Amino acid sequence: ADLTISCGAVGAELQLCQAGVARWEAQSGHSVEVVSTPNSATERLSLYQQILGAQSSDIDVLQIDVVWPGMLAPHLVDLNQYLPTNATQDFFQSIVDNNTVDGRLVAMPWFTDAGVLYYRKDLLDKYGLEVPATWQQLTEAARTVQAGEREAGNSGFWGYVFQGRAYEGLTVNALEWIASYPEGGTIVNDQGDITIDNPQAAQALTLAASWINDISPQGVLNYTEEEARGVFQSGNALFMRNWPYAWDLVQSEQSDIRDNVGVVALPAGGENGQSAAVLGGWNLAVSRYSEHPQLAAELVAFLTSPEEQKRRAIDGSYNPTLPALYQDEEVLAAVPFFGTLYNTFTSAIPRPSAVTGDKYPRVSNAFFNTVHEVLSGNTEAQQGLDGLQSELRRIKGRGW
Amino acid sequence: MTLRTLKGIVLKIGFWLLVAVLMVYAIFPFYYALVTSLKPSSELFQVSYWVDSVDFSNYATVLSQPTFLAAIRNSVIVAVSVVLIALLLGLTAAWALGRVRFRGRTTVMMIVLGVSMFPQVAVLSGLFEVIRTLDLYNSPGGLILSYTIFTLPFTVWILTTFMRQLPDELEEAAIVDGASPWVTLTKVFMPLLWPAMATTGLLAFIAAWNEFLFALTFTLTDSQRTVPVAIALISGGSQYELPWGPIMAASVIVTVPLVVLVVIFQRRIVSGLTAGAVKG
Amino acid sequence: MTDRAFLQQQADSPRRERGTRVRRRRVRAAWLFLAPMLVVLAAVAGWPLVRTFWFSMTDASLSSLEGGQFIGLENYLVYDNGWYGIMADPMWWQSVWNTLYFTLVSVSLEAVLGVIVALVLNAHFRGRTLVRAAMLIPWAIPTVVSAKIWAWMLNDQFGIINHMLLGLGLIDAPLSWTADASLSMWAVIIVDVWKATPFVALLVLAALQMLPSDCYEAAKVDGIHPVRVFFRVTLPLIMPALLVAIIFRALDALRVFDVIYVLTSNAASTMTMSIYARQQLVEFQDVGYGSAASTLLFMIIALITVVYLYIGRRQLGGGS
Amino acid sequence: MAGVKLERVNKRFGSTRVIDDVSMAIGDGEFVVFVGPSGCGKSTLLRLIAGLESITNGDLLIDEQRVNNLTPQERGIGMVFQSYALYPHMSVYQNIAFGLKLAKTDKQTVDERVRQTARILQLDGLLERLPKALSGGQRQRVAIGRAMAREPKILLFDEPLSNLDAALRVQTRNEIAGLHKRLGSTMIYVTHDQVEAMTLADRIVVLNAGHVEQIGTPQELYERPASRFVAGFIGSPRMNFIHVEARTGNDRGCRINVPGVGERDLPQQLPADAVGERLELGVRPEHLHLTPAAQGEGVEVVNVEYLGSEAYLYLQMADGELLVCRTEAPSRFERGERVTLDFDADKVHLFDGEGRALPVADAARRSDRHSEQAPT
Amino acid sequence: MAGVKLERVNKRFGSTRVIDDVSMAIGDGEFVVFVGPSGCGKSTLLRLIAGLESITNGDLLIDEQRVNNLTPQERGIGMVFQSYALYPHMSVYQNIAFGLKLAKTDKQTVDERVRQTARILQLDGLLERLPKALSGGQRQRVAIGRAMAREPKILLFDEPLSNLDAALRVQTRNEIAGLHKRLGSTMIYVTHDQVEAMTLADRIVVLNAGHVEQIGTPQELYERPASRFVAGFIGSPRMNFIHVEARTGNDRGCRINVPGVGERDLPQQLPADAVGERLELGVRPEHLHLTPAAQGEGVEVVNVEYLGSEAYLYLQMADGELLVCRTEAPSRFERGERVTLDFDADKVHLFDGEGRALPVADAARRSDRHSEQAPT
Ligand SMILES: Nc1ncnc2c1ncn2[C@@H]1O[C@H](COP(=O)(O)OP(=O)(O)OP(=O)(O)O)[C@@H](O)[C@H]1O
Ligand SMILES: Nc1ncnc2c1ncn2[C@@H]1O[C@H](COP(=O)(O)OP(=O)(O)OP(=O)(O)O)[C@@H](O)[C@H]1O
Ligand SMILES: [Mg+2]
Ligand SMILES: [Mg+2]
Repeated sequence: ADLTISCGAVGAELQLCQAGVARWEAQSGHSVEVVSTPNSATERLSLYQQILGAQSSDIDVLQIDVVWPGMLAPHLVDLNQYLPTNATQDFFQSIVDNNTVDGRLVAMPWFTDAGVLYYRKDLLDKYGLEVPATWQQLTEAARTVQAGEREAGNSGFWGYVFQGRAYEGLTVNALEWIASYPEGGTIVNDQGDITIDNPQAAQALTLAASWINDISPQGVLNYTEEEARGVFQSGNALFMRNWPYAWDLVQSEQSDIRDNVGVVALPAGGENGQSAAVLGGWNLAVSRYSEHPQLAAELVAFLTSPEEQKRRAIDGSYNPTLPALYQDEEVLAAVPFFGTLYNTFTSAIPRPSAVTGDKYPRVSNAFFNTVHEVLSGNTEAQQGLDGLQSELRRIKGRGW
Repeated sequence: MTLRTLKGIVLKIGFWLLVAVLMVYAIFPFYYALVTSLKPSSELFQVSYWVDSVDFSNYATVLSQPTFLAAIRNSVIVAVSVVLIALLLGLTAAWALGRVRFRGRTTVMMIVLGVSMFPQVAVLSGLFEVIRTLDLYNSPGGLILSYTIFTLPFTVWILTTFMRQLPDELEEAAIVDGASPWVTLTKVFMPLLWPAMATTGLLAFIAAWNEFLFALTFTLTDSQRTVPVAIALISGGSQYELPWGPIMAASVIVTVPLVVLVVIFQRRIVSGLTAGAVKG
Repeated sequence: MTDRAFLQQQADSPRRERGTRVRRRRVRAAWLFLAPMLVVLAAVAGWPLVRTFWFSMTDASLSSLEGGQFIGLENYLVYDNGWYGIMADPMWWQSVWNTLYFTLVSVSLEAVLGVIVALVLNAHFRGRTLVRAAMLIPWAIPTVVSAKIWAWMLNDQFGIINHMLLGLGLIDAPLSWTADASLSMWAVIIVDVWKATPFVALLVLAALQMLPSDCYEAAKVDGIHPVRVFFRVTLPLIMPALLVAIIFRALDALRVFDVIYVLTSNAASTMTMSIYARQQLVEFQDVGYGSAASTLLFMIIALITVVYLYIGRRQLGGGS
Repeated sequence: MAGVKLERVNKRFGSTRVIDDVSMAIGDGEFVVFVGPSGCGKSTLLRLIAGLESITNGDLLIDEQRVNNLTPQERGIGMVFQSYALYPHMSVYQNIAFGLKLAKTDKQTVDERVRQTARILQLDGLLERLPKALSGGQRQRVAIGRAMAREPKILLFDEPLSNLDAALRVQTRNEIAGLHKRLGSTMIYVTHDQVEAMTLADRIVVLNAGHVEQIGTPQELYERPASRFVAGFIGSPRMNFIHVEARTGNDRGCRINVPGVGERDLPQQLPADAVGERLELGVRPEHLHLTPAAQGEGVEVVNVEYLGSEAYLYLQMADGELLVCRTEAPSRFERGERVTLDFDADKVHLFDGEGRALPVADAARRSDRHSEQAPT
Repeated sequence: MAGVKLERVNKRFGSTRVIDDVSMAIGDGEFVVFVGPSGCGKSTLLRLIAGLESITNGDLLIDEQRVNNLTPQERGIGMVFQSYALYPHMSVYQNIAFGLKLAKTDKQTVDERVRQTARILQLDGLLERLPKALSGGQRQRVAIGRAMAREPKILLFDEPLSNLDAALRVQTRNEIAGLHKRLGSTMIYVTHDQVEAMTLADRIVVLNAGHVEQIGTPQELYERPASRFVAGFIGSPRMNFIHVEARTGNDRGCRINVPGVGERDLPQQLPADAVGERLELGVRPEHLHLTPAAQGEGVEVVNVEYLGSEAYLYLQMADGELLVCRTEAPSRFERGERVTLDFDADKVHLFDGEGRALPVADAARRSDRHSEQAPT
């Protein structure tokens, strides 16, 4: 193969990537090998770090998370050198900025992501409930429906599933809870101060902890996206927090709940709160150790082109990084909520990766471990946050 | 009399019950993996204790993945090479340690023993560097080299014990016949050590076949991965299911050869371990 | 050896020689034969260990190994308006505790079960070969695979273990074995015990087979109760083998990585020293810090080994 | 009180019959030795008596009581094993005390018994040692002590001396003989060493392929072997066998032709219809008489072995067989000399085609008739 | 051509001196046997000659050439090991050929040499067999064949028969004796079995704790042991030793007092100043004469061992010592009888306080004087 690309490991994501790559192969006449990487982002990052640390030319094009450009920049080429000067002009500027490190464009936005709430239309209708606007409402509704469904014989039915394993996904989930409260809390603010020990956070975590074994199975503490989707898609959950990619899957022909699913913005933290979605999304970068950087850049350009993004939006409900596509009829037909949730996507809150830099993985790790402890019921929220505060101080040391 | 026979019967029943419990305990997980792997995806989430209808689709899924086949190939290459290298180096070292008295022998033995208790993580970064320097990163060569860290010590240890058990007179006879150490080792000892080498080789094979941490750390691309990593990283084979079926199928596929080997060699393994561990 | 050297040798020491030529040649051959092994071990173990020690005193990171600055023992412990370093990291102490707990519990269970299994396998009964082979199966299954299988069996929603327990009425709601912090350690222990018991059993079986059979006949002639014979004769005699098995297993358990990595990943409740070190090293790219953790792990294992061997020998020596 | 009686005892392992219809009666206080070639079933027979193997068929009686189904302990048996079977991790004291079940109730009695046993066996100073710190002979004594401590009615020994070196063997042999005299208990002793058998036994049981060849006192076996097997087995150097032809024969004696010696009259009864048959003449090395022969006559001395007190001469017969002759040392003959040989007619044995000894006609020879013939 | 000479050879392992100033000369074609108790250094001495151990001090000469620094192969040595040490995975042919092949002999010569060796040892039909398919005696012969094949100047044997059973031992012993006669090569043979030593050796070297006690023909050693150690070591049953007191003594003989027997004149020279010293009298069991004694007189017969051709009587002396007396069988005496004992004055030995034999005054006894005394 002339090039090697690593793109998602999750089933549909991988297939979409393969399809796109295949099209480029047909068009350009080059061959590309698609390698699969671990499901979990944490794992994937460490793999990349090893690859790049080894200065290995094994992977030319990498799919990198929005939080990684800062960390990986030294190992990535400046795409400006290989792409036309106006290459980035149609993209969300915020993401382009995110991907520009010291003036070098290290990655092209590929798809953006923000957490959304999936719900079962049929069941809410059945029990005459509204789509919840706050976490509290969600809790109530989940409780009601869960009790009802269990009564009706589905003893494995749960109210809410999310990503609760101690990994990056939990950081995202928890940040969404915390940020949704009025004056939304943060872990580390833009100035680099450690701010996690705030009342919103405690409130949010206390509520989340109450879900376990109430409306969420205890196993959720070991769930990633796919496990959550497994439960939801097999008809065993009322609500699910997930990324937009799941839309296409739950709406697929084999899905038990096809056409019974709705998607809304995540609930807000209380009456005065606001819905908060954490910015996710992935970008395509070219390794500095690639033997064919020009060719690789061309592949990146192709994959991030409007046609390709549109196709991915329609086939896989991946959020385009081109504002224009959010008005595209065909896209909206396939994924109606792209229109309704446009604000959610544009105003998604970033994780504190920029300010914490190299130490972000530790910060995230400390954070999700604490949250996990709280969710497991091993510590009270406040107590956990106290601990986290000092833990983060320890990590911060003499500075980020 | 009757009391005695009654007691005998009760004892016998108790014994067979114990055997049954142990058997179930030992093989049920593997059996369950087999059962799971033979279920069509639609039945995956219904717990059942046996297969009603055999369905090979999971196997088809796994075996049709080129990455999995590559992983199997890599595992075979790595494991076989590791065995050969460990046996070759182990045999020569075992001769030196087992049959020659020289100053520093105990020290070497202690070093070998010490190496065998290295935590893998403790050498991870240094080894990473060595492998990078040797340009073996993300290639079977890197794994082969790194696996010697745990296969070599016990190979040396076990073979040394076996080597010691060979009668001194045999070697002296060879000396009187004018044989050099190398001739003695290859022409006289090696043919006699085949059983020990088979045991040690098998143990090394299993260790190399099963190794995970180095394989995860020192390989990156699917084409270079070994089976344990491939299995650990298997994710949705197709879009709409949790990949338990394929994972179980893959597990069964990689386990069966080992189980067969172990069953064939079980007696040898016992004696090999006896020699290596208990007397050593 | 050349003739010159030979003559020289003769001239040097006509009356007192340090060895015949045969002997000297053998010693030379011995070192020659050892050389390849020593070179390889130096490459894969010696050098890396030295590097790890070195890294542990730098702030090297994974993506720039050489860029690390020497910072002394700061990775271990440093005071800078508060204590920093591994020794000050509660997670480290948690992982030390987890590791010791895991080791103690799993190895004890393995020892007891291993002896029972070995006794059964040592008995004469029809189908013994079959049972023996069956008992070896868990041992042959790759750790990662067995962890996967167990993860599936322990799955909270679809796992057969919960199904069985529910069926037997032992629990009323499915347990989430791998997620519940209070259960996940036990889940890991269950898997490890399942996997490693055959190894202990094998070693003990080997020892049992070497026991002098006529001691048992002597006991039979003396009419001694089998239970008494087990505790007074068998157990003391297999003790050395059992101790060896236990130390082997303990060393493995102290280093445990893959079972936990697959089963519960980085969860704090099952974080062991190896997991901790790897997390620092690989996931946080902090080679310096991770190396310091690895170094501590190595020293703890070495210490425990030495203490164990010392106590073991003392006990054996005292008993004899 | 502790006689042992075997009545048509059989033992099969699978389909192989290892013990074949063995009957015998062992008196109280008797010292009986089982001898026979390796694999003939000595150990098996002993283990049947001990109760370590089950009897396939037949009865075993101890003190007139059928004990087939009793455990070794219930039979009142003590046993000393070839490898001693000492518990390696127990001290001498513990080894001896272990079998004493009294432990729970009465420590003092155990202690007394152990010390008394140790005194008898002169182990007093060694009680705290582990077996590995003992010499072969001392281990041997501990093994005996352990067997004795429970005061069994019958003591069994399975080749107890075969692990000892020659000098120690002689010494320990004497100790066992002394012990038997002092204790007076019934002892059954297995060995394949005929010197041990001859010197220790009141009576010897010669086993061959699972059946009893002959039972008798050492002297009976040596002087009146019932079969060629026993004759060849007992005595060292071994009895010489020469193929001879019967010339005449009746119930008062016979005449045979010995190649290279000539015709001789022997006191053995020979049925008239057996005349002309090939028989075997058995002559012990000390009963061959040699006289110098002229060159070309007689047989050649092919080897002379000097042993200090005596010498063995090896004679090459015409048919290639070697005969051994025991003479005083140094020998009157040298290698290569030729000699004529002869023998005492009343000291030789005749065996028929099936290897059975032909009975001696008159009662001229010694007349004790206690020897028991095996049922076969 | 292949004489072996040891000149003040010493061997130390660490600080233990295992071989202590041993000197001897072995003639070409001689059959020399090393005997001695276990651990006395027999094997070590043999291995020094073979070149398997290094000589700490002293010279080893083969054919007048110093060979201390040569390999076994260069010394022209063949060796037969106690356990034969056959290569188990090689056929008999390969076993014999191995050394030849290593010496780069051409194939045809190897083949010829192997077949010739096999013929001499009657191994022709067995060449393709593996050692495990051979009987003990055959293995023994293969081991000899292997040692012979390279036509070594000297053949060494380290207890080659000790793994064989009694009957085979006698047979193989005869074969080795025959082989030596046919080959005529120098042979050095280690054993701890004195029967082997006596029957095989031209000369015997008796070793004790690393030094040579005596070198001589079997008859010399038996009849004129140079020391109490040799006297006790050679002969079975062992020589009896009785403490006696010298009454008078000069260079023509002496008079001693034997407790329980009385005063006797002996031909041993005794320095006058040694009169009154405690000496030891050595009498072989066959030189003791017994006559019935009245009750309360003489000594008691405490045990009679019947061995068929002869019997051993054990006599309890006043000082508690046991004497053994060899008599014809069955013995004239029984256990418990009392006997008076006497001995032939010209067959006994006298040893001084250090265990050295006192020389016999006149040349009345046999007069071969080749016996070499150890330097000690
Ligand atoms: N458990 C067994 N199963 C089958 N055959 C056996 C068993 N034990 C002994 N035998 C056979 O029974 C025969 C007699 O064995 P036994 O041990 O009694 O011989 P032995 O006379 O004691 O021989 P040795 O002098 O060698 O000790 C042998 O042929 C042996 O192979
Ligand atoms: N390699 C060695 N290191 C230390 N001591 C040794 C070594 N080999 C032999 N010895 C000692 O040297 C002495 C003589 O040993 P050697 O083997 O020559 O005795 P041996 O006369 O052959 O005895 P045996 O009749 O038992 O074979 C013994 O005390 C032995 O312990
Ligand atoms: Mg036996
Ligand atoms: Mg020796």
